[in-house]
Order: sequence, then C-alpha cells, then structure tokens
Amino acid sequence: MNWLEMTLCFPLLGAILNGLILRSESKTLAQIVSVTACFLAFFSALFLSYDVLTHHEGLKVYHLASWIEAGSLSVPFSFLIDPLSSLMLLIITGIGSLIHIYAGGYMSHEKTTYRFFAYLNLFVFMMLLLVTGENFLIMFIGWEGVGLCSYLLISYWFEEDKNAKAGMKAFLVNRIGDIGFLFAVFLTFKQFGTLSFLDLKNILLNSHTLTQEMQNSIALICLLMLVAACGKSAQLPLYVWLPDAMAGPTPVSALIHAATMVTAGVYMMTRLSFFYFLAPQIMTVVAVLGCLTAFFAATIALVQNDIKKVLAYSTVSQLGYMVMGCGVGGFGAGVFHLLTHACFKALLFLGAGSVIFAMHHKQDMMEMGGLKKYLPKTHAVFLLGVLAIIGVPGFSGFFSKDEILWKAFNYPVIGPYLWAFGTLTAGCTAFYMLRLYTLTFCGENRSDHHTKKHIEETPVIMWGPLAVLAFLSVFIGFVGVPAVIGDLVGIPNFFEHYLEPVIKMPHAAEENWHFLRDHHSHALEWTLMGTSTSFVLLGALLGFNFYKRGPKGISLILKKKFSRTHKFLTNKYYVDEFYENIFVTPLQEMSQFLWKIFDLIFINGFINGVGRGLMISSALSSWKNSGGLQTYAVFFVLGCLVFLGFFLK
Amino acid sequence: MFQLIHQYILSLLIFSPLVFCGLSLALKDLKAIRVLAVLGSFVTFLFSCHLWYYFDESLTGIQFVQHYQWISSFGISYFVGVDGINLLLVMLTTFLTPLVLISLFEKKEESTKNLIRLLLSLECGMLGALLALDLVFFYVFWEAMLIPMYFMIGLWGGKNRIYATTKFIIYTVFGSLFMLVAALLLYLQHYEQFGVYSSSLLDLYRVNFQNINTELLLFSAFALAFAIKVPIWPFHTWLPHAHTEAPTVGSVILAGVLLKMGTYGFVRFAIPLFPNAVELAAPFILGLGVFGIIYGALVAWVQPDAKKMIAYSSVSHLGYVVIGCLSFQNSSLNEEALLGAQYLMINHGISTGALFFLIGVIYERRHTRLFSEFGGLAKNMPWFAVMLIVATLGSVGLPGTGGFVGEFLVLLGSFQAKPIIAIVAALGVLLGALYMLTFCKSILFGPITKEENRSLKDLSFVEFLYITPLSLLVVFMGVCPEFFLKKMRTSVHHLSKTYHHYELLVPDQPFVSAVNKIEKRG
Amino acid sequence: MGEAISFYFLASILTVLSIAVVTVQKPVVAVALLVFNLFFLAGVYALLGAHFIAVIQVIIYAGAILVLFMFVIMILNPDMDLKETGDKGKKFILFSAVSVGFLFFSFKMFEQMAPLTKEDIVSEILEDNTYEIGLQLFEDYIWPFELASLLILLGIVSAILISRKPSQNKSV
Amino acid sequence: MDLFYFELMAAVVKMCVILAMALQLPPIMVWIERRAGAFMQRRKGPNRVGLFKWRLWGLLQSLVDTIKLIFKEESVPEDADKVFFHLAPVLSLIPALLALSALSFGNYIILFDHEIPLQLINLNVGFLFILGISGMGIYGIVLAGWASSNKFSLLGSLRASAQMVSYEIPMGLSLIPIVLIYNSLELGSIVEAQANTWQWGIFLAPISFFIFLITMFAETNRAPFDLAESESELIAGFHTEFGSSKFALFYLAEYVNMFTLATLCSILFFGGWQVPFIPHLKLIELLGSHNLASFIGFVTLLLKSAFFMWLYVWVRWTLPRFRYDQLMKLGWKFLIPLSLGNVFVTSLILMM
Amino acid sequence: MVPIEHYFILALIMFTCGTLGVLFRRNLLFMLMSIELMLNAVNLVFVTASSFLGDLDGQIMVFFVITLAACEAGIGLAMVIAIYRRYGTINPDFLKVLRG
Repeated sequence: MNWLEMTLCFPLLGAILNGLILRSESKTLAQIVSVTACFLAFFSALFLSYDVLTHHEGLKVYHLASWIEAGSLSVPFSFLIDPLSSLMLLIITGIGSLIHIYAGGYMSHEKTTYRFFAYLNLFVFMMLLLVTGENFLIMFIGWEGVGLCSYLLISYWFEEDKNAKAGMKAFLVNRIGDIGFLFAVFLTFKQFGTLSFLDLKNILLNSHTLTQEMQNSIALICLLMLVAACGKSAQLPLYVWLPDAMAGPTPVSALIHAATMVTAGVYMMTRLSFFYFLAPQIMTVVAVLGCLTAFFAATIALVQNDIKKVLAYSTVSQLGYMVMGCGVGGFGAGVFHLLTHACFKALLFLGAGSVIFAMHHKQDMMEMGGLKKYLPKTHAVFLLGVLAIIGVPGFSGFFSKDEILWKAFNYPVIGPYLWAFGTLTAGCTAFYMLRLYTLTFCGENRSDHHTKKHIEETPVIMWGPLAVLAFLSVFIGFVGVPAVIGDLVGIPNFFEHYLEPVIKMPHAAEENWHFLRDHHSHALEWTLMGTSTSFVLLGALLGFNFYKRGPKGISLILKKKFSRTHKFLTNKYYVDEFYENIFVTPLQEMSQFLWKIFDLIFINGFINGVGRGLMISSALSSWKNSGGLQTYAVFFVLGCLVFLGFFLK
Repeated sequence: MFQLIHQYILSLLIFSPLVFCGLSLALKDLKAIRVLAVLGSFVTFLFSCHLWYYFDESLTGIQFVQHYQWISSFGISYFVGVDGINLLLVMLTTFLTPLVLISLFEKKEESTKNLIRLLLSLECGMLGALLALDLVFFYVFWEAMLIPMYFMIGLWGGKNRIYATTKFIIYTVFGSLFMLVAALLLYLQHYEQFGVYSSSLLDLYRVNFQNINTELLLFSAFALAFAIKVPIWPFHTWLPHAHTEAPTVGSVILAGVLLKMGTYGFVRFAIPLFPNAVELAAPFILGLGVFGIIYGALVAWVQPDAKKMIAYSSVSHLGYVVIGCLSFQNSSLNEEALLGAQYLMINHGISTGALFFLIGVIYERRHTRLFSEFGGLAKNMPWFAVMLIVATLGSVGLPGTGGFVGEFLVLLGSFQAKPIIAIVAALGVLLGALYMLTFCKSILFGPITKEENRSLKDLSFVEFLYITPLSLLVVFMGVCPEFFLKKMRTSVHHLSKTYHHYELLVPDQPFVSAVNKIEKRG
Repeated sequence: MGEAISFYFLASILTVLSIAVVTVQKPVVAVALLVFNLFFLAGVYALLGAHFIAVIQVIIYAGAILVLFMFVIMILNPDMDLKETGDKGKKFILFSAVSVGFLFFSFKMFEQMAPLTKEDIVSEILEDNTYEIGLQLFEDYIWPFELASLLILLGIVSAILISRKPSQNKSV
Repeated sequence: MDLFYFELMAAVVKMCVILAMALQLPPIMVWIERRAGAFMQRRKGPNRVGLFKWRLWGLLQSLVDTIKLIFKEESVPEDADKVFFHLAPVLSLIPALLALSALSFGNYIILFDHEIPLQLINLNVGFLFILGISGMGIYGIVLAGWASSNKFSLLGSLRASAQMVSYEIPMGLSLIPIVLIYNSLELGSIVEAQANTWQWGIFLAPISFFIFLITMFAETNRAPFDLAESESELIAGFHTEFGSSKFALFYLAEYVNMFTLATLCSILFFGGWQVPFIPHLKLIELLGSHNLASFIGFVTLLLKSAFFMWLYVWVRWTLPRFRYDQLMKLGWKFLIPLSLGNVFVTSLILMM
Repeated sequence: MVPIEHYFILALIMFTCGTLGVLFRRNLLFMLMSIELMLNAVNLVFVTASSFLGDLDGQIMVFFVITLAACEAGIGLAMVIAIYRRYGTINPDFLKVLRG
C-alpha cells in the first residue's frame, strides 16, 4: 500500500465505516472516526508529496488497475502526483481535517451525526480523486462525486423543503457543467485518441505546427472546459447554486463552498494550461468572465443581510479573481490566490458558523450586533480573517490579489481595464466585509431578549481550528511574496517556481504569450500596488463608518436615495427568477403537454380508436339478428335473387 | 458427470426452470413451493455461473453449441449457443429471477403459488429466447415469454389490469406477427438462393438480397417487432400501463429482461440479417431513439405515479441503448457505442429492477404509488433511503456506477459516428438527473406530510436480502466494469466490424450448415 | 286448338287458386283449395301427356299428403285467424321487393331461353308412356330410386319420433 | 266434324245410363239390405208399405224413405262451418260417381256403324284413376266430421279417414300382380285378357283377390270395418249432424262406392263382361251380333257385381265389428306385408 | 299452340305465391302448404320441360320430387305438432327463442 492508496483509502474507509457499518448513535464516536480518517489522509498526503517532490523530481504516476477497456478507448485507474496536485492534496486534507474537528462541535445539537460525517469523508475522498486523477475520466469521477456529496450535504437537513430544493439545484447546475466536461472529453478522444493528461501534454507540448482543424477542436475543448469550470466554480452564468447552497450546515459551506470544491475549476484550468495556452481567444474570454463575475458578485454582496449569503457572494467574486488570474496567463497567481483564499475564507465561514451557533441558528445580521462583548475570541479571529480577505498589506490576501492584478495589468489589450475593474472589486470587497464585521460585532446588540440571554462563547473544539486558520491566513501570504517586495525584504518567491514544472508553455503557443516573460519596471508595479491598497483602505473606512451605529445612520439615507438600485441588487439582479421563467417553467409546461396531450390522447387514442373501430364495424355487420325464422328466409331469398341477377347478366 | 453437464449446459439452463416449475406443481403447501422455486432458480443461476466461468472470451464465435435437427423436412433445428452478446443477458435473467422469487417470501396469499410457477416458466421462456439461434425456435420462445407475463399482469395486477394486459399483449403480438411474416420471406429467400430449407441463423446470415427494398421491407418488419418491445418512442404507450398494473415482481422482470429482448433482437437479428437496410434505416431509428430519450425524460418528470415515471425513464434509458446499437461509422458499427449499449442494458436491468423493488416495498406498506402520498421517508426509513439513492444514482449515470460507464461509452461512440445525436442524447443525461432527483426528493426528502408515513418500518430482512445484491451490483458495475466488458469485447468487436457478412464461427463443433450438406450430396 | 283453350282455362283457375291458398285466413279452406289446385295441376299434366304423373299426383299428393294436413289441422285446431304480427310497413316493403325481384329475373330468364313451341318437338310423347317411365325408372335411375326409398323410411321413423307425446319419448 | 259430335252424343248417353244405374241402385240396395238383414235374423223386414193393397214385400219402403229424407227439415249445427257443412256430402258423392266412369261395362257395340265402347273414358292408366278418385272420398268424410263441429263426429271422421287411407295401400299393392299378369293398366284390355275362364284374376292371383276383397269392405266403411258410424260408440259417426238430404247423399255415396268396387273386383278378378267358359269372340260368333254379345257381357258383369253386393250385405249381418286398434293392426301389420309378399312372389313367378 | 313460356309463367306465378306464402304467413302450417305449392310449381316446370323436349327424365324427376314432398310434409307436420305441444302456438314470430 503506497502512500497514494493510503491517502485515498482513509477517507473512503471513514465514510463506509460511518455511513454503512457503524451508523452509531453516539455523535462523538462518529466524529472520532471521521476526524482520524481525515488526519490520517493529511499525514499520508504529506509523506506522499514529500516523497514525490524529493525523490521522483516532482512527477509520479501511480497505475492501480485498468478501469474501462472498450475498443480503442482504454481508461486505467491511474493517478498523477505533481507539485500542483500535491498542493491541492494538502489544502484539502489539511483544511478538511480542521473543519472536521470544528464540525464535531457545530453539530452537537443534532441527534445522530454519522450520516453527516460519512458524507464529509466521502466528499474528501471524491475531492482527492478529482485532484489526483491522471486522465479526464478519473477527474470526472471526482468531479461528479463532489457534486453528489455537495447535493447530499446541502440537503442534510432534508426536513425543510427549502434545503432539499437547494441541494437539487446545486446538483443540476453542476450537471450542466458536467455535460460541458463530457463533450470536451468526447472531443479530445475524437481528436487525440487518448484521455490521459501526460500523453496529451507530450503531444501538444512538442507539436510545432497545429493543423487548423486541431486548432478549432482545442479552442472548442477549452471553451467546453470553461463551461465545466463555471458550473463547478460558480462563475457568472452558472453561479446561482452557490448562494442557495448556504442552506447546508456551515462547516459544509466552509469546506465545500469555500475551500475545496469551488476551486476545482481553477485546478482543472491549471492542469489543462497547455490546452489553454494554445487557445488565446478563449483565454481572453476566461479573463473577462472572471473579472465580470468578481465585480458582479461583489456588488450583490454589498446589500445582503444574511451573513452566510454575503460570504457566499464574496467567494464567487474571489473565484472570479482566480479565473481572471488564469485567464491572463497567471495560472501560478490564480493557484496562489486559491491557496490563500482557502485559508481565510474557511476561517471567515467557520467564524460566521460559530456566531450562528451562538445565536442559535439565526443568520440575519440585522438581529446581531455588538457581539464583541459576548464572543471576544471569535471576534478577534474573525477580524484577522476580514483583514486578510480585503488585502491589507502584510496579510495573505494582499499578496495573492495583488499578484493577480499585476498579471492582469500586463495582459496585452484589455489588461488595464481588467486591472481597473479588479481594483474596484477589491474596494467593494473591503466595503462589504467591513459592513459585515461592524453589523455583527460592533454597535449595540439588536437580537431579541431570549437569544441575548443565551449567547455564550463557542467551545474550544470550535475555537481551536479557528485559531489555526487565523494563523495560516496571516502567514500563508509570505509563501509567494512577489519579486518586487521579495527583493526588498529578502524572501524569495517560493511559490512561483514551485508550480513551474506544471505550467509549461507549449512551443506552438510561444509567440502570442511572450509578454509573460518580458520585464516590467518596478516603479509601475509599486504605483499599481499603492492605488489598489488605497482603494481597499477607502472601502474599509466607508464600510466601518456607515454601519458603526447599526443599520440606521448614513446607510439609511444612501439606501433611500439609491432605493431602486438597492432593491435591484438585493434581488440578485433577478437572475434566479430569470432562469426560472426562461428554462424551468416552460420545460414543465412542455412536458405536461407532451404527456397529457401527446401521449395519452394522441397515441393511446389512436390505438384505442382502432380497437373501438373494429367493434363498431362488427356490430354493423350483425344488423338486427332477431332470430326470426322469416327474416332469415327473406334474406335468403333476396340473396338468391341478387346472385341470380349477377349470374344471369 | 461434469463432462455431461458441460456438454448439455445450455439445454439444462433453458429447461431447468421448467423442470422446477413442474415439480412445484406437485407440491401444495405455499412455503414448500417457495423454497423449491428459490432453490430451482438458484440452481439455474449456478448453471449460468458455470457457463460464465467456462466461457472463453478470446473466441469470436458461439460456444457451448447444441444443434439437433428438430423438424428436418423444413430445416428447423434446435440450435442454441452463447456468445459475448447474449451471455450477459442470460446472467442478468438468472440473477434477477432468484431475487424476484425471494421477494415473494413475504406474500401470504395462496395465489402466489401460481405466481411462482408463472415466474419460473417466464424464466424458461426468456432463456430460450436469448439462447436460441434458430429463427423459428427463437420465435417460439419469443411468444412463449408473453403468456406468463399476460397472466401475471392480468391476475395479480392493479385496478384496470385487464385493459393494460390486453393492450400489452396485442401490441407485442401485433409486432411479432410482422416479424413472423418477414422470417418466412427470409426463409424462402434463403431457399431461392441456396436451394435448401434452413432456418438456422448461420445460413440465414449468408442470404444477400438483390434489390434493397425487399431487404428494407423485411428489416422494417423485424424492426417494428423489436421497436415495440424496446419500446422506441412512438410504440411505447403500452409500457406505462403494463408497469403500473403489473405486480412488483412482474414489472421487475418486465423492465429487467423483457425490454432487453427488443434491443438484443436488433443486435442479434435485425442488424446482421439485413446489413444494408440497417444502414439506410439507421438515421430514422436513431432520430426516434433520441426523441424517445428527451420525450421519456420530460414526461417522466411530470408523472404523478412512481411506476409510470420509471416506465418512462426506461423509455429514455433504452433510447441510449438503441443509439448505441445503431451508431454506424464509415460502414462499420462503432465498437465503443455497441459495447456501451450492451453494458447499459445490464445496468438498466439492475438499477430499474432495484427501483421497482423499492417502489414495491413502499407499495406493500402504503398501497399507493402517488408521489403526493409520500415525503420525508428518509427520516424513519434510512436504509430504504440509502438503497433508493444508490439505485437512482445508478440509473442517473453518476460516475462510479454502471450507468456512467454505459452512457459514457454510448455517447463517446455515437459522438464519433454522429455528433448531433450524441449532443442531444447528452441533454438526456441532464434531464435524467432532473426527474430522478425530483423522484428522490418527493419520496425521501421534504417534511413528513402524511400521518401514515411517520410510522412506516424500514426494510425488513427479506427485503434487504433481495435489494442489497442489486445495489451492490450497481456500484460494482461502476467500479470495475472490466469484469463484464472482458466477456463481451471480442464478440462485439467481431459483430461491429463484420456485420455485413456476419459469420458466427462455431469453433468446437464442426457445424455442417445446410448449404454444404448439398455440396456433399453432390 | 282444344288443348290451348283447356290450358288457359286451367291456368287461370290455378293462378286464382294458388293466390287464394296463400291469402285465405282459415287453414281448412286453404287445404281444400290446395286439393283443388292439385286436381287442376293434374289436369295440366294430362294435357302435357304425363298421364301417369297426373294420377300419381292425385293419388299421393291429394290422397295422402293433404289428408295429413287435414289431420293435423283437425287435431291441433289452431286458433284460426292468427293476427298478422309485425309491423305492416316493413313487411310490405319486403313483400314487394321479393315479388318485383322474382318478376324481373324471370323475364331476364325468358329472354335468355330459345323460343320453344310445341310443333317443332316430336309429339309422340303424348301417348301413354307409363311403360317407358317404368323402364327408365328401374334402369337408369335405380340408385336414386333406392335412395328415395331410404328417404321415405327415414321420413317415417323421424315423423313418428318427433310427434310422439313427451311421455312416450321418455321411454325411448 | 260429325265424328266428334257423335262421340260427344255417345258420351252423354253413356253418362246418363251410368248415372241412372248408379242412382237407382241405393234404394234397391237399402231394401235388399233390410230384408236380408231381417231374413238372417229370422224376422221380417219392411213389408207394410204398399200401394193401395199390393205390399210388394216392402219395395216401396225405400221409395217412401227417399221421399221422407228429401222433405225432412234441414238442421244445421249452430257454430258449424257453414261452407263445408253443405259441401261435405257433395264432396263424398262426386268421387264415387267419377270412379264409375272408368269402369269397362262391356265390349263395344256398333250403332249407326260406329263402334261405341261400353266405357265412358278409356284411360290407359285404368284402375289407377279409380284408386285415385276413390281416395278423394276421404275428404268428404273428413270435412263432414270437421264441419259439424262436435267431438263425436270429429273423432268418427278421423277414424274413418285413417282407416280408408291405411287400407288404400294394401288395395293398391294387391292390384299390382294383376297389372303384372295382364301386362296393362287398362280395364278393357284386362277383361279381354281374361277371355279364357281359367285366366281369370282369381285363379292367377288368388291372394291379391283375397286382400282386395278385405280392402273393399274397408274402403267403403262397411261391415266389419264400419267403425266410423258405429252406433254403439259414436252415434252416427261423421254424419250425425247431417239432416235429411245431406244424409241421403252420404248414403248414396256409400252405395255407389260399394257398387264401383264390386264391379272393379269382378272386372279384375272375375273376367268382367266375359261370360264364363265362353270367350267373348266365340260368343259373338254364336249370337251373330256384336251388340247382343256385348249386352250379354254387360249383364254378366252386372250379375257378378250383384253377387259382390250381396256379399256386402251378407257379411254385414254376420261378422262383428273390429276394435279400432285391431283394424289398424290388421291393415298395417297383416295386409300390407302380405300384399308386398304377393307382389314379390308374382314377379318371381313371372320372371321364371 | 301453347308456347312453353306460358307454362313457365304459370309455374312462376305458383312459385311466387308459394314463396310469399312462406315468407309472410304467420302460421307454420301455411308455410308448409306454401312449400307444397312451390314444389308443385317445380313439378310443373319439370313436366313441361320433359314433354317439350321429349325426354322422360323430367317426369322421373317429378317422382323424386313427390317423394321428397311426402317426407317433408310428414316430418314438417310432426314438427308442427311437437311445436304446438311445446310452445302452445305455431306462430313463427313466437319461436324466436334461440336458446335451448
């Protein structure tokens, strides 16, 4: 059993133990099983990546068994361990186990939690499959498996219909993305005949000239994969499921909808970077899409009242940043932001979770306020998280976001616009994070009498992971200090060349990505960094002052003046209703029509009609068969006459 | 003894259920009959395992051949053989029947005695039809299958069962009559061409038609019979009625095996017998298949009745199988698609069978199948919920379940043959997820609305006994499909490449076809 | 010349009688009329030279069969004037349809027949031909003759069986 | 043309002679019958009725009876079937008289140089005609019983007609041997064939004579077979309701029938107008003239039939009446098989 | 001379009367009588044909027709008696009871 099999088997084992075999009544046993499974996975992942990165010069393929052999298609169970996947492994298992611990505490009110922990372990296993898969199909198993687990976890409290609906919505929207993934897989197989990444990489990297047909199919593949990424990482068209996914328990949102699953899209793009480099137009599409999503989600987050909804939209906008990062060619920057985002977003979510836990599952910010006094520890940690996310220099958020903005600026044509939007979104992020912070923690407490009496600090089991995450979200930034600052302070940009072997530039795509390497003046970099941080600080100040004394004050005036836009934003640009009316209801009517009219009346009618027609015709032919002797005789005679007439003619 | 069994394995396989049915006639007490029936079907299953174990997958031709002159004057022979294509279906039948019989353990009524006997005779009919390689022999079993089904739906069915069962029978028989006529014409065509009467498939494969429209005519007759059985879109209206009115046992077998007869018929008879006609007619049937997928999925989404919904979902699933079987790529069948189609048949049998069992379970408890009656069952029936979710995922085609492997192969293969078909079919995958999840949500999740639901018990031991193997199989087929694919690969490859002049090579037994008999006699 | 006169005389009486037989209400009268009808028919046969047939006709038909009718009428004494059941209209339509049909097709038949008159036919047939009939009956038509006898036997047995009183039937 | 008229005149004369003879016969027969009956029972018959003082042994009795019958009051039963009530007696008389026309009373006589056969109609089907016509008599009886609408007469008529129908068969069959022997149906030719006395019918076909004799009595409802009007059970049988003249007609019909059958019997079995032992041709030579010979032939025939008439009367007052089932059994179980056998035997003999 | 058509017309008339009698009289006896009438019409045709064509077969055929008529009348009347005894009426309209 090499390390890889261990990392994969532990979560699976944990899930099976909890879910099918034990199904124990006691919550602690279930939690112990799942947490140990997750930690064991983390340690084996550590040893695995250490072993791979040091001994096998950063790339090792494990071939376990052959999965599908059909005709020319052969898909083995094979796993690829390289710097990118090992990084993802560590994030998943690391943050995963922290969240497992936190979840124990959070779920203490539930009667039985074996089901919850089984799903969590299953999710971790699926995520591991996704990141370590060596070919499209194994990644796809993980891809859909993760969708399934998010479905199960979101609708964990299936008593309320709302949760069940949200879970289904998540799964279906993911499924739309998966169809894009499938088409991409078909195209690659049709075009290249193989589905494994390494073979594809070899083919594309050293193929100098690409035929026009090859060019088109690569562009199409990249577009389809983009659709898949949008589905999974909640980008613009298919992001609707993420806000509703908040219906699930908070640890779930933290783990799945902040740290791991949503980043799958970005991971996939970096994994297929050699594809994307060969399709420059698609890259611009990606960049623009990322930027738009970032700005769009940030604006919505400005006016949300539910604490988890705000965090959800902030995730969408941060993901937008990462996608923009990839789009502009800075896959490394994207992944770095992914890393930092995983830490501070998990922290924020768990913080919000402990607030909700304290407030007995009430999530509306308007009923909170002044919790600084009641929850000092959570408040401190939460503050660190907020500072990290808005990108205060020194914190991790600053380095990764700035790296992306810098890469965006250098993009040839639309670079500056992307940068502008980016910085604007950064400002908005600062504003709504501070709004969130002040509404929950500052000012006087607005919650009703009953809850106010019972608010007490979260137990250690929940606070512990928060502290670790806080530490991480502060210091993780120093891993990838950009060169400009690094030279000053003397910390090398470790992250940059860590991912170097993964993101190689295929020869054919050399000429249109030259700008990535040419050198830029430091001064420009400093000025950009300055402007963006100033925007951030401005947003933060505004956010804090507006909501210092609770929801009234200046914010009320603004709300009234821009009331229409405010309402427009609170209703999330009516996107949900739009989708509902365009796709769901007409589909419902059509299927009703198809079933009721077409099937029952048209086809059934036809068949029953034939049957009834036969009955009627037979009735006709038997006329009034009265049995009367003489009627028979008369017909007999008439018959003879007719025959005679005929015969004599 | 072993050598004896080895040599007559197929006849033993076909007629052992009949023997056990005969024996059960002798017994009176219900319990004894039940035990005997389960034992009998288990013995049949052992025979088929023997078959599976000794099936040599490297050979392309048919194995374990038994060929005896039945009516020599007309050249009709008792000709049975197994190859990659029908092996898995045989295994599916012999696997499902014991489970179905076990599921009858809880029924107390006296009439279940006859139900058991009908099931055994049905199994014999199905095995006969699957293994027959002689057109007339096949037709006999093809019709024999219907009779037990007719009684099952007719006697143990729901409210308007009479309408459903007559419609079912008339529909299928109507189709198969056309097939009979076409078979006769083919038989005569063979006589004209080779001067000898023979209805065994080996000879009939050699017939090549001068003008295309007779071939097209014959093919359309065969296609009609099989299309009704599959059911391809316009001919499917009997299925929902048959399923809603059939007892759980009936609909499991009906969905599990009977529907596969249609597609098996396409692969075994329609395509190799009329190669050029198939190529001409393929686009049309593919169109119907694809429309069937979308239509089935959409209509299933709005069904109020669980069984009707699954019936329409079968229409949608079998649409994939039809696409898989008929995706032609530059004058040869697409191998992946065909393999995927075969695989999907098995998976559909397992997952829909499981679904019907589960619906049977809640029907047993609540005597109703309307979604509005259920809701929030997961709360006090956790194991039921687990089984249902696994079965749904199996039929939705989530990777890691058999459904995905089949669907992926079919879509991959048909994408290479005709991209448009694959794209539209892929939409079916999405819609599939839609209606299956609504199905799950309406039964398992959501608040408990009805009072009775609160007190429902979870799966009993017997119910566990006959559902878990299916769920395990669904997952097993997803995790290591190689176990099944390796058996099918060579025959499917052989069929897809050489279906034009398809040669069922018979390795071990020097089968002297009717034709060369002539040369010998000089 | 005399022959034509007597034929037309007999024909007219016959038509009147046969119409009367069908339309008269009382069965007894009908049978009587039928007896007369047979007499005159025997006359026509005599005209045509078939004396033996005429006498046979009288003996068997009038003498035996119609006596049977008389017997039955007397035994049963059925209610004489049976009212016509069934709606008149429908009956009349069918009545006229059948008669028109008959007349129409008979004329069509006559057109087809070659005109035959007495003259151009050998007339020696007129004298007594009982001898020849007897000869032919027992030479050419022996088998039909035997069959006829069998038929009569059958008729006798079945008539007895059918008309026996139920009580007697039981004993059989 | 005159031949036609001559024949017509001859036919009319013959008709009158026969009619006169027939109509005179019953009164005489009645008288004979009553006298003979009385004589047999050792009592005196009607001898009172006389003219002034000559009693003439009661001969006038029948004359007086006929006058009585004619002038008696007609009584018609209330719900009787009027038409048939009046028609019935006529219907029974007509066939009886018609039968006479076919009898051959003698050879031909030559008047005004024309041969006139002493036979009204010379049918080549001969006595079949007589059989047929006598068969018609049944209708008279049936209708009589039916029309008088009373139970007893109905039953009586039924019995009478059943009897007559069933005895017609043995009569017909018994005559077949005669036809076979004399090889002709014509009465005239049969009598000629009986020229030699030893070739008379009685000697060649004695059994058929025996059967014919019995059926004679049955056909005319006489003597042992007079079940129809047997006083003891059915009062007067079918003619109970009939009044004077109608009763007379019935009586007339009965006696004419008797006379016809008697003459037929004598013609077929006793050589008709053949004088015994003197063949007709020899007789002509002896007497020199045809007419005289035929007249003597006619007289011999009358004598023979008179004998049979006497036989009727004689049998009537001697034999007791049959019971109805004995009657039927005799007819169907004895006579018919016997006659069939007879036919069979005669044809065998002829064949050899 | 009397052409043959006239004989046939006579026969036709008798036959039509017979048929109409059978079809429309409400009394079984009448029907039997009408059948007798029809048979006589047929006999007439036979006799005329045989005498016109000089061939005796026609007359022999009449023999057989007469025997047939005799049997038919016999059995018919027996049935009429049985029916009358069973149903109390011989009106064919009341004999519509098709069941046993």
